[in-house]
Amino acid sequence: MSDASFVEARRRLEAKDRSRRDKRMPVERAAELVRDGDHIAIGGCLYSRTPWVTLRELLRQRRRDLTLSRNLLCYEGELFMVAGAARGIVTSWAGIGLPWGLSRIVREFVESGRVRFDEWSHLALGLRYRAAAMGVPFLPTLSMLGSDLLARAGARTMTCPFTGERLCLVPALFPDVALLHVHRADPFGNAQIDGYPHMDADLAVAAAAVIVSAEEIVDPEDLRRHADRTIIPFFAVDAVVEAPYGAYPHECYGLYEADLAHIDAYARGVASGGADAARRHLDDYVYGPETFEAYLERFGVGRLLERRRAAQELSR
Amino acid sequence: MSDASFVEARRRLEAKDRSRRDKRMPVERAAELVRDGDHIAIGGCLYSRTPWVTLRELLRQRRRDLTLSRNLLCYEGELFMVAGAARGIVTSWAGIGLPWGLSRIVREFVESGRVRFDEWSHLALGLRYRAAAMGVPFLPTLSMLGSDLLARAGARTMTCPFTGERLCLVPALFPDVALLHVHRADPFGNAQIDGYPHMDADLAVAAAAVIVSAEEIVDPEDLRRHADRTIIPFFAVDAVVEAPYGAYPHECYGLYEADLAHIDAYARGVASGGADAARRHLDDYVYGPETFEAYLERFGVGRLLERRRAAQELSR
Amino acid sequence: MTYTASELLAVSAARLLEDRKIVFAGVGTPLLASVLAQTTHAPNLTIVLEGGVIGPEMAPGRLPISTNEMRAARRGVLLPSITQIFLYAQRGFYDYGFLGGAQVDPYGNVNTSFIGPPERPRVRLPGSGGACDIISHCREILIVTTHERRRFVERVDFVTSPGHVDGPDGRRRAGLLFGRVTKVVTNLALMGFDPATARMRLEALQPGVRLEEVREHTGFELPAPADVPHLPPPAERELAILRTLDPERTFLG
Amino acid sequence: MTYTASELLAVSAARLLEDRKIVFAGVGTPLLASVLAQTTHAPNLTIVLEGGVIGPEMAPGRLPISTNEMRAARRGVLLPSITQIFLYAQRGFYDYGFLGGAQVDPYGNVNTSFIGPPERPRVRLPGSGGACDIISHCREILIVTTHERRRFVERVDFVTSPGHVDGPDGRRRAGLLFGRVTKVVTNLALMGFDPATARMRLEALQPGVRLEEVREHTGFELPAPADVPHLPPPAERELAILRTLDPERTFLG
Repeated sequence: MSDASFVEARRRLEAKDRSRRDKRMPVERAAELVRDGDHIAIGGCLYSRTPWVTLRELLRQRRRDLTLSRNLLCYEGELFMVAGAARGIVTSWAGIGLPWGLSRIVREFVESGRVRFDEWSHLALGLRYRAAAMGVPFLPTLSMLGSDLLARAGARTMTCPFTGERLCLVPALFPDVALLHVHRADPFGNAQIDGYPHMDADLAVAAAAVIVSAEEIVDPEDLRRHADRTIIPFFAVDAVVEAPYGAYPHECYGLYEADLAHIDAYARGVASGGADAARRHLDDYVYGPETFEAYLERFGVGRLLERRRAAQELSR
Repeated sequence: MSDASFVEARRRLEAKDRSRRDKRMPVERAAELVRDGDHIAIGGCLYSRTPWVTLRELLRQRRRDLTLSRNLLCYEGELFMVAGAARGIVTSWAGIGLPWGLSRIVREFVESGRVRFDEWSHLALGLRYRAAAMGVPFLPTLSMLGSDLLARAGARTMTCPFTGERLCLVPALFPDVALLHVHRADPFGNAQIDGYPHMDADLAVAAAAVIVSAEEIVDPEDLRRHADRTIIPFFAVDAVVEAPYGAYPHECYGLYEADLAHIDAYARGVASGGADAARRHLDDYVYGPETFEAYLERFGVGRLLERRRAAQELSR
Repeated sequence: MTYTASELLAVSAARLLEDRKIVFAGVGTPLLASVLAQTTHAPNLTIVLEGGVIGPEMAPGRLPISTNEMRAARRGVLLPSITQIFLYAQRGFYDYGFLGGAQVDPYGNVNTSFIGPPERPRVRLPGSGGACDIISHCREILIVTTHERRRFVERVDFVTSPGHVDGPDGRRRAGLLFGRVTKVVTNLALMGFDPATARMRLEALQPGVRLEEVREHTGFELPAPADVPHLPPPAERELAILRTLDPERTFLG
Repeated sequence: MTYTASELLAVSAARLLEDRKIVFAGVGTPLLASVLAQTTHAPNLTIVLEGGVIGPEMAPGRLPISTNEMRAARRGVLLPSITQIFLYAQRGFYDYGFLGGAQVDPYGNVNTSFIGPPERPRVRLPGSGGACDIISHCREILIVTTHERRRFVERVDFVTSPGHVDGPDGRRRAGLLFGRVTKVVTNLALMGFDPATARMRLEALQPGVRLEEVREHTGFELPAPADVPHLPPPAERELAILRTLDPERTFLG
């Protein structure tokens, strides 16, 4: 486990520069916050608000031995496995989406023992992040009691001193770095999310370092006008990356729907071609395009705009 | 303690009608949800978003033996003591506000043993509500360790199975009824709050029953347009009361500032006249005016509008 | 009238949902069943989705593929964090929860983690997702799945989601004080649990299905009443609604 | 130049706050000190208020009376729930916390609950509020209060907020793994704590104050260095800023 201990996690936070300062930087520099061997928590959920702009850069920079955690892991997990960047995943579910069935690549890498798969229930994993965010070593829950996940996952049980009944305790998870993609952020890292908040607010506070990519960098004045919408405080954030369409081909609520045709093509490719198909995908979309703009060009303006229109229609 | 036990609290929630239905009713009927002896949690904080419209009605209906809990208790606590409606308070702080010093009435009633004062740290009380809202019997914290509050309050300690260090466990607090004043709610009880959220979202989910008073009752369509702003779900709410200026003379963020002159006059009156002054206040503002409108008339339109202007100025 | 197994499952499940209740639904059959119930007998049924939405209303032809995407949030009134949406479950707000699974045992325990031994699995399945939480916290849990012998096994290889665990007192001893698995809906039958043993038992057969057929497809002993009733077949209107909801048959098969 | 005790406290406290840090402040002297620091040497000091606001900017003449009112939120960038604002403290984000109190003991333990025995108190004080949380979670805690013998006592009647508890290892043994009380600022002196004993000791005297005066107003033994330095008096500019902030002298006395 690369998870920091409770005391160490606090010391790291105390030691880091938490000052209000301009944190804007290109994704290439932001990605340097991630070291080989780190535990990376990925914001959003499945194919919603996935921080692709930063994930792509980590793959390009050939980071190694990462552990990835996410509540529901989509095929970014597959790409990290195939690229040799991930040695473990911590999640409640790994696949692509219901219609695409089992992930051939997850099966291949996990069943062969090349990648470790630590499974928690969805709530349990959420509570692990939340425990860290709350600054406590664990949180109690009734989830996972009576299941085989309990022992395997490394949760503990106790007899509740108030009820006398059995309770499950899930340990805080302090990621080394959290990658979050948001709708808007100011240069200091204060950030707002529209629509689904998923678990991002907890991740931001649980992690030792946080990279925020944003569809839009706004003036702090703009955030102040709706301060009650800000859910990530600047003092948790270490890098702010401007990245319109930064979650693409996954969705960003209200701004663009997921490119399901692209996801479908990837999934079918992998279903028939296995890891080789994923390697081709890496060449085409990760190693090939030098910049995130060049990457977006692969999809084309028409597709981006069409997905934007679809989102607008839905949020009407 | 009138606090419901963990298992009982869950059973009560399961048994109650949680359906989506029109819950609008006059405050007179809503207040009937509160029985003598109940534990009442009060939303807002100090002189912000205090649910005066409902509190006033409880006093008018001569409810008895109530326990009031609130993170910071303002002089509504004094009025309930003087009216003979409260037998206990659960709070981190009871007074009126810094410039007015010690509460003469709290001292009188608590020092003489007529009212029980259960003190928790501010976070500890917040976590007690949150534990209930999360459906767990306790939450761990480092707060209150090393203090004399710990033993006196009824918290417990444990050795953390993950760190080996000592931790404080605060028990869930399940109020019988929560009184919340919000900016807008739909007829089903879905509600939004602008500005400070205080602890209202947790109270709504912790309590067995919830009375929401709202500055404005809106069409569910209006809430849907900003569903990510809704923080109280209808299934927690039992009564919805339309009450413009329902927190007056306390503030409602963005809509009206607190009537500090009124609060000051009350505080000075009590500082010199003690419980008798509070009794006169009860006659003038609670028992006297038959309706909440009549109560607002005591302040007058000019004052209400002036406080609204002050709020608008501040939120600009 | 012909219908697919998925259509039959959705219809049978929909009929179990009462009006004015709250259902925690996943995408696919559970969502189809819930929307169908809303459209037929349960107009005030509230749908809650794991991705973080309360009270959405689905657009026919635009059903979400995941509970975390925009389509799933359509016309919702509340969009809580995922952790929060599960905490509402743990607090006890949801009446129904749905579950599927690769393996189900007679106690209603469900496996979506491993086929074969966990240390060296033959198949690493996708994992719990919210299933373990749903089964732990919702008041009544409905297991909905196709009926196959390799799926209905005496002992699941791994308990991802605990049903009655190992007997009438199993949940309680494990610490699961609330909720229980009540029904199992398949394309062959409707099953419940014997309160005395907490084991699955037959309650009714799907239209045209014989008792022997069910037993043939079940890997454990399945008690049945002397005279097993048949469920009424899907009505034309029910099927029409489902087909309008999912015209591309992404979930209807 | 004349100044009130409150003005002196605000100025002395302000000078202890470094730029680019985060201060968890209450209303009154702590807020005045924080805004003063921002206006003088610490423009990038971030204020956090207990009522639920991060990064507010105060309007001169409209200082809040409570941390939960609109005025306190002015120009804030984030308005978290009160529980959340304290959880950020518990997680370790805040550099400074402020405390006052009716009684302070040599270990920096603070009482704001009872004078006399808790079972039958002579005075029931208002209670902890956030004080116990602030002292438990912030990295450096500053106690700011007027210097009176009845206030500086060998043993507080009740520990509302634990300082060093009972010695160098007191916090740790209690389970308080982080943060510590570092300074005590009064109208007579600036004090710190001896690492060997965790007891209060004199560091400097306020302008014009003699060592004997401090000891006279302190109910416990207060070690002092051989040659106690004096703090520089409030500068005209510092006082001018304070008086602009609080022209009605609600907090300046």
